[in-house]
Amino acid sequence: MLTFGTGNKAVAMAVRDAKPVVVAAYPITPQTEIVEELANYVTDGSLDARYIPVESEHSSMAACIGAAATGVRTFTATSSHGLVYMCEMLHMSAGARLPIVMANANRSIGPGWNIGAEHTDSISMRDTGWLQVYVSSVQEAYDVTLMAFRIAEHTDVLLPVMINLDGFLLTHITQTFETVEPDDFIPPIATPHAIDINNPGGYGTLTPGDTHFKFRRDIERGMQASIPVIEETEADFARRFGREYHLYDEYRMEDADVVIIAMGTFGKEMEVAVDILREEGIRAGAIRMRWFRPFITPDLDGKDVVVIDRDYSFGFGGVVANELQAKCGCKPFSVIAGLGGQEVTYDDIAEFVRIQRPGTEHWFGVDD
Amino acid sequence: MLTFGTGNKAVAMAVRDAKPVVVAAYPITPQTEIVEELANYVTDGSLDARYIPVESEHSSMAACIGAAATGVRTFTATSSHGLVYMCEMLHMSAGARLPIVMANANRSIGPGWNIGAEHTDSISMRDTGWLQVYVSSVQEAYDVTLMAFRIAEHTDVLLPVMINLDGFLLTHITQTFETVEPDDFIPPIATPHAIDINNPGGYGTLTPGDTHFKFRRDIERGMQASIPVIEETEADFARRFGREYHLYDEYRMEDADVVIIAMGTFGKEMEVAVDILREEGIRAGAIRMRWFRPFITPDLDGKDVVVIDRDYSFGFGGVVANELQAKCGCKPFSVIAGLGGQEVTYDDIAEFVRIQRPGTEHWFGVDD
Amino acid sequence: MHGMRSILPAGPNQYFIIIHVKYPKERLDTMAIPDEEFLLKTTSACAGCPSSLILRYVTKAAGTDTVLVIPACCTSVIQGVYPTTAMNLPVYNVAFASAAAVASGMSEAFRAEGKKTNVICYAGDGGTIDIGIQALSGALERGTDFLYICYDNEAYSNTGMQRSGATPLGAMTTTTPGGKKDHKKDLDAIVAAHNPVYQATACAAYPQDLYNKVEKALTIPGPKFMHVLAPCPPGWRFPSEKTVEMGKLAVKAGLWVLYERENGKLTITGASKAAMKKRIPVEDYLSVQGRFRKITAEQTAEIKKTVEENIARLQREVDGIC
Amino acid sequence: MHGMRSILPAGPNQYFIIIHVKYPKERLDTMAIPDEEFLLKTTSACAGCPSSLILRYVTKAAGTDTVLVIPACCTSVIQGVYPTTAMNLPVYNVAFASAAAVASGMSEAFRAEGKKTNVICYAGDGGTIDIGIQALSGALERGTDFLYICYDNEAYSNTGMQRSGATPLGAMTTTTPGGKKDHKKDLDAIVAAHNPVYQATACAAYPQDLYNKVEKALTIPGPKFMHVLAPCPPGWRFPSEKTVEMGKLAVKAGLWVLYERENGKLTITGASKAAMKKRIPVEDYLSVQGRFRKITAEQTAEIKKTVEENIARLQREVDGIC
Amino acid sequence: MFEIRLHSRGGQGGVTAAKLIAYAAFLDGKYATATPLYGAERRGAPVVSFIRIDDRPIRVYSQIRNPDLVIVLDESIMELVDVLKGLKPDGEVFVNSQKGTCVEGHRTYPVDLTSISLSLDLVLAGNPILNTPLIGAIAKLGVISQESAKQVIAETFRDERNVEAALRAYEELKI
Amino acid sequence: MFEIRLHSRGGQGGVTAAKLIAYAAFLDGKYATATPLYGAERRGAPVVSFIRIDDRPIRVYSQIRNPDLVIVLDESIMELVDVLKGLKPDGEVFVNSQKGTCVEGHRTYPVDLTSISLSLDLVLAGNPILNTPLIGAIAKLGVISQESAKQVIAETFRDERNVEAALRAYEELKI
Amino acid sequence: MSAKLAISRPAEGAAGKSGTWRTFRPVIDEEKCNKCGLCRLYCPDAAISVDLEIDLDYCKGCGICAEECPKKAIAMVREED
Amino acid sequence: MSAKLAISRPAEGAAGKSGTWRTFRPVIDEEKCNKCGLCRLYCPDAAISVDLEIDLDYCKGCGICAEECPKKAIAMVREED
Ligand SMILES: Cc1ncc(C[n+]2csc(CCOP(=O)(O)OP(=O)(O)O)c2C)c(N)n1
Ligand SMILES: Cc1ncc(C[n+]2csc(CCOP(=O)(O)OP(=O)(O)O)c2C)c(N)n1
Ligand code: SF4
Ligand code: SF4
Ligand code: SF4
Ligand code: SF4
Ligand code: SF4
Ligand code: SF4
Ligand SMILES: [Mg+2]
Ligand SMILES: [Mg+2]
Repeated sequence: MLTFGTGNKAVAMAVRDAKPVVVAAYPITPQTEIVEELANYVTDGSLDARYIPVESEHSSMAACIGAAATGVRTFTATSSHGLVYMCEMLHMSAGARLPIVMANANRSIGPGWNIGAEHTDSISMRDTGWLQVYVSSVQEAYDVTLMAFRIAEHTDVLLPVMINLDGFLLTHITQTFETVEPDDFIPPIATPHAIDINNPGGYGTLTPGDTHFKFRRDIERGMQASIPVIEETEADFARRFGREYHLYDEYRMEDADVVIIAMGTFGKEMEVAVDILREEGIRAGAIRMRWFRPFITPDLDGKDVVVIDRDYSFGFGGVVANELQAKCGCKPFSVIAGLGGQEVTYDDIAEFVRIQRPGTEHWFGVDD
Repeated sequence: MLTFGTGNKAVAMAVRDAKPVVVAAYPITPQTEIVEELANYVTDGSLDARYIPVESEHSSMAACIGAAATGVRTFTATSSHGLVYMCEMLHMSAGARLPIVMANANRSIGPGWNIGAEHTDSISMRDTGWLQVYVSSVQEAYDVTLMAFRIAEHTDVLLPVMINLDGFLLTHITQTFETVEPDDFIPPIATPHAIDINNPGGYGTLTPGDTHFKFRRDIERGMQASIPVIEETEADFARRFGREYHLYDEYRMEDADVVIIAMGTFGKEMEVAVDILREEGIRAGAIRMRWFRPFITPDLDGKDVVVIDRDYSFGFGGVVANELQAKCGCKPFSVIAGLGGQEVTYDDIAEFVRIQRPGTEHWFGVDD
Repeated sequence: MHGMRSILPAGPNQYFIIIHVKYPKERLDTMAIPDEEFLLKTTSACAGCPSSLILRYVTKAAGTDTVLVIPACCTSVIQGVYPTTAMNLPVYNVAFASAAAVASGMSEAFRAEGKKTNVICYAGDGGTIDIGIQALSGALERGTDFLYICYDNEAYSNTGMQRSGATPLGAMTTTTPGGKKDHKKDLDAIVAAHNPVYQATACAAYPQDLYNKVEKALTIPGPKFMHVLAPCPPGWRFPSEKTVEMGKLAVKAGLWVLYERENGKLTITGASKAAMKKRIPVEDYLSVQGRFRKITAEQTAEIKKTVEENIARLQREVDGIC
Repeated sequence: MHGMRSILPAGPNQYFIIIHVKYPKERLDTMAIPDEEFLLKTTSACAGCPSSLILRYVTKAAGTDTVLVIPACCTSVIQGVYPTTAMNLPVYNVAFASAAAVASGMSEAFRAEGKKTNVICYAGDGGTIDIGIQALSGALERGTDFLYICYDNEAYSNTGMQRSGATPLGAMTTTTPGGKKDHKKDLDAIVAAHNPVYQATACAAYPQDLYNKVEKALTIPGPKFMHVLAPCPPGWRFPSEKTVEMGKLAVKAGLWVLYERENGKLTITGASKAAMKKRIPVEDYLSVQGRFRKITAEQTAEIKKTVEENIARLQREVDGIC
Repeated sequence: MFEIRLHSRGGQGGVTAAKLIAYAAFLDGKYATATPLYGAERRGAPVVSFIRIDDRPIRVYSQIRNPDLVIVLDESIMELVDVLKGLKPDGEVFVNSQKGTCVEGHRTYPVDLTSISLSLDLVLAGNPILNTPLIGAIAKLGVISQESAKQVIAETFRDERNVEAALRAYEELKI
Repeated sequence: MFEIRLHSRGGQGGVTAAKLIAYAAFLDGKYATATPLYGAERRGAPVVSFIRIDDRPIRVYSQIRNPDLVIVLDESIMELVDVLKGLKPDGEVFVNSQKGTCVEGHRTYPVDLTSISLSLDLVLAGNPILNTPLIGAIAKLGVISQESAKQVIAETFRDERNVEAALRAYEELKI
Repeated sequence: MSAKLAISRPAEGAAGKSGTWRTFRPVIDEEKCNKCGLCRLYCPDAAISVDLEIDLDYCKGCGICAEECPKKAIAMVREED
Repeated sequence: MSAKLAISRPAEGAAGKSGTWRTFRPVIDEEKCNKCGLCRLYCPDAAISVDLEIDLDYCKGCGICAEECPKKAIAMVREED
């Protein structure tokens, strides 16, 4: 059904269509609309789920863990301070191999208080064992939320998935999008290690070092296994519903000399920058990273690379730029831009390409 | 004074000698001895500090923030679940530019419960704006804890410092170490933005994106400024007390063809492996990374590199190996070992060098 | 100032100027409240904001040697945007769950340095009763010398009026679109269980009472707690001019009882003295607020029952029976 | 089984075998408790561990259709090491601060699927009263259908006996080497403020009473809470054979009162009925524990005062005055 | 791409107005986006919303720097904010104004939306509803079709008077 | 480097014993480390500690795989744990034993530390103190000097009977 | 050394001239007013001075003063400009 | 598919044969015993069976049974082996 709404609303509608059994909810700007919408659906009966109004994000993830442990489908949403407040439970949920799905509205972390878009919140949770995907349109928010359940719950994966939307820029923008009837696109959840009263076990008891090590290894196996699962899920999605997604998005890359790489809404806006640069005769292309965990390594052979990070690891650098550097061996021009919702336009992005100095870091609007 | 005690005790004694005004304490294995010792010092009067027995780690860091905001010296200690439970407050304390010092006993994160040494806890907090140093002997634990206060409080830095000790391996080993009389080695704390009743201000109020961005940039400036401050502090420490420390530790690197890189206690044990390999005719050397934030880039020109990570970022890889790869452009043999306190000896380390395959990842004892 | 003046000679070239003002009793009653304002014109709060009103009197009572510790809530936002603030006192803005713990550290640090500076947490109901209760409970238990004030607008207002533990039964919020099914958490009883040195309730509609209580609390060392009802126009869905009226109705209906407890002794204060005996119908309060539009008859009855039980319990405590 | 047998014909080739056993009253009293053990021999707990003892009866009362949710504490550790466990029931081990919230999710999920499975949080005092209170308070407020049991050994025992909010005044722990200066947090009053459908206290020394209460609690839908005193030999510094004795002394001295509160009605149970009237001196309890070695006369007097006040308060509630 | 910047105050419904205009464009078969620019202020503070309308999918999320049309829902904002900033040379301005305020150098369309609403008693929580008359006026400007404007109002507001308000504004606006 | 592995049970003081032996070596002017290997078990479960003594700084933190000496503080552990695992071919064994247990293939020194303690009424929380007689015995083995052993006991224990216990063990151990 | 943390300094008008938010403006009828000061007491924004003058630069027009005035001496008048 | 999470399965002896922890062993004097069952009731480790037999493989020797036996029918005897 063609409809019109915000990124938040698209996530909420996709969750409704995926039919979770338990939703744990805690408000935080700019995500709140998601949990408000879900409250509406549960109240008006369009979603037959238990809605748990928790008292904090540590508890929202805890409630999802408790529910998912019994083998049911669960969802929650958060942002920024909420995400880092539940950090311990992110580690716990992935370690317990629970296929929880969560939307995170990317927002900066205080102090001072700032509610603008920034990826540092989710980026700083990249070691927790959660899959992370960054979306760039309301439609993608809807589609990826649906797919997230199928990917998380796949028995080769069994890891939680975090869908990241740029705060305000995407959560609050109203766009056209199409909803679908997922039918059997998401198979019934069947968590193999769900609690079974008839086969009692001690979950997460003390584990000796060598064994613990093996379970950690197995989390990584789940991560690696998720790559084909994502591809297959995206292919099936395209088959059924006609919209195509790939591990990463390419734009005018065929003959590009210089490639701009970014995640989230920058990842769409930079297409405009590419068009502008092409008109100037610069053979630019763009790659929008969608999955950040598992890390997908694009092919950047011999191209100049400009990476825009809407995040920062203090004492180290932009995380996307550096992780690409680690995996691709490229020497990107690392642009730090948009933290705290700093305003960045396609003109600015085009300018990053014009002024690029490979191997250096540039803070937009501060460094000269 | 020459003395004999555990890594935990050395940290506690250094804290006593640094004379903090407020200590916030919460127990967690394997760190607990630190807060227990400090309770003893405060009770027997050898440390004249306020000891706040908080109800959680989120609150221990909150209490340090409150105290440090008034301009006094503060300390706390934690580990593993405690560290990730206070994640939000790590971001807050660094963002507020408060020179809090904390010891972290590196321990794995559940489930299952496992209390063995692992760096994933602190490594996963590497984006928070905290300086991170990893020590490898009881003596170093003592010395670095003292230095940490001076470095954190330096007005060019004004960032919190986390001292990381391998759980059990270092926290619980008893070794000889020497305490000192710090005298004016640590100048009186003078936080320029301490709360001033006579100059009221709103700390951490709403901050617009562009401004927020500048404050973030400034945190990174503090990080970069910390490098000369660390060097100068270490030099002064050597001058006064005779023990030398460097940004990173080198062992038999002069003519090394292959270099083993690790942090924490591995970083000492691998020296034995180097000796063994040298006897076999392999020109091995070792670099012990000490400061992980700010990230210090060693010179690895043309050498084979074997990196041992006692941590893992799921869906990505060993963090030390990959960050080195990003910054040095090397193609290390990335060994994942010792997670959850998995037992690894110098013989095992020597073997890593013998079997190295540059550019690949190897989970010790699981992968073949 | 209005009024007649008389001039009296007081010495060579010196005069007393006496201004004769006739003020009604209401004005004289509030004369003890200092004129100085610590909330500069103005916060960015909604028109008719109870938090701004409450803060005016909290800060007047506290005076300059005070630090406010404010977790995420409307009040952390309404101060204004960097580089300026409406609050002419040091304000430390902290994470949502952390106010009381930050105050512990701050208070201990001030005391260690020999300073008497008041440390006041000023937090919303959500930041107190839900996410903040761990820190509050801990600080009360370990005897932190501070004053914790919870202004209770019965919802997460800053994020747009979601349900909190303090939302009353039957109230609509954006996360309870059908009205809340659970009871309002009894914060006062929870705090009383910690036996703080001073505990009081107050209401935005009674600034003088509020002022007196803050002033008194700050003279006592140890952990102090105040719970202040804060009728919030957009949250409760009433017009902005009714903020004070709504507070008065709550007190008159006995839904909110003004009291203080010092050394275990409970005293009913102000307008609640009358309300302990005779109350207006609870419906007079519920029916004027949009948020109670969907309340059921059973829920109203439940609320009435709670009110009567609560009044009876407090009366017993006043009578020294409890 | 010991005892005489008689054999009675019951039909063709069928007989009743009747075993005549003479049991003293004590044994008959406990006959209703099922023989089945859900704690297999044995946990890795210390000899004389109160948590193991309590759990034996909690699980017997709960039966097989039960999940235990256990946060970090001695009990998360004493189950044994992977791949085996001493607990013959599903046990979900969770983060220290999260037990009640995990239980909320679990209970809602079971109920949504039409299952009646008991969800029981079994948590230490630290995991309940300190770091876990936010989650507990939230779960109680939103009416989660579960039973929360806090076994109270009055310290963080798992990490080696540090002070918790439940540590009593004057007790030495490794973080209060001079004895605790603050009072024990009144967990029961805090929970009572949430008005759970069922609330009770119990003690490791009275397994029958404990069993009865767990059994009853699990018949009632909604949030239930139990607080069980757990005298811990290494933590309290007494010999391992005194675990039960120490619990009895606490009850006899009135320091611990056994009761249950159902539908707002308080009933004193078991040994506490006598203790409400006549109590042994508090010193008889304090003096046999190493942790109270440094307690001062004033602190002892304080404790006595608290005991008397608490007893008086409970008596008033029993008498229907409160 | 047609770009609109809408200035209003928190509580005046400007954010919803922007969504409704974009929605109407969507009904017209166009691609459209509406983005609010929130501060964290409470009611009363100036708020900006952006509307983009195009025949092709819209890939831009950043603020509109050079609008084709500026809408001012609250005249008093013009004292605080430079509402003309970046307005294209041939850009136009719509102002909700009692006194027919005009802006120099740009074609200005002043309509007294507030009075229209007050006269119809279209008041919510003490504030006159400005969305619906605004949509009427914008339809007159041709940014959206009349049919879509009607449909949007019908779908969103139950109260018939909203349609009336839109019609009145449609009529009052002089091209 | 001389490497010792010490087997005991939680609550028996084995961890402290290891520290004290290392401390005595430190007083002898040697480099020494003591490392406990904890599980998370409560009292009663088997515990291992490692002691390393050397003339040069010790850079090794991992477990001792090939000890020179194995100390068994609780004989019953030998049923549960292979205490001889990795013991060097010429390695020796010390056992706290009432019945003079000997191990095949290795020189064994059995001493009844428990009885020494019980006879001196050296009991803590119901358990006999084994540290101090152990140190006496280890001094006899020459791993640490007699003077250092004395000093360690004097610094650590106030009760004079501990010295007596050490002396008795020193005497009872037969080389 | 640059500022390390967002520290806002007190200033009138930190949240802008909130007087522009008004739809209705309070007007005191000096005749009816008895100077009881309740309007000042209850104004959430301290927009009424000790001398009972309303600072229209900042008064948000909430109407509390008018509502609470015991003499009904304050009228809320529609802003015209 | 390999196990995804550490799930321990119930087994006697999961914590080892805790009987080896004992310093003292409980010995019931059948003469004195009146089968009241209190020893079994109070044993934290369920080491005393329904038939009142003590499982010495697991009894930790805490002494509670002896302490609580109303007949003083249990003696704690030093382990000799
Ligand atoms: C950890 C965390 N979770 C959520 C938020 C989002 N948040 C900010 S204020 C707020 C509501 C505050 O409610 P309350 O304490 O009642 O104060 P009020 O806004 O009603 O004044 C919320 C949910 C946050 N800042 N931090
Ligand atoms: C977030 C976090 N902080 C600290 C710990 C360490 N820890 C584990 S159990 C425990 C004490 C538990 O005390 P209590 O709840 O009273 O249970 P007990 O051990 O006394 O049975 C502590 C501090 C942890 N696991 N997680
Ligand atoms: S929402 Fe309520 S509490 Fe918040 S600023 Fe507005 S009136 Fe004040
Ligand atoms: S410390 Fe206490 S509660 Fe913990 S296992 Fe030992 S006896 Fe049981
Ligand atoms: S409240 Fe009314 S009567 Fe009183 S001073 Fe104000 S205007 Fe005058
Ligand atoms: S209308 Fe409101 S803001 Fe204005 S003076 Fe009256 S009370 Fe104050
Ligand atoms: S408690 Fe004593 S008398 Fe009772 S059954 Fe046991 S041994 Fe026999
Ligand atoms: S000694 Fe303790 S463990 Fe052994 S049977 Fe008696 S009560 Fe049970
Ligand atoms: Mg609120
Ligand atoms: Mg405990």
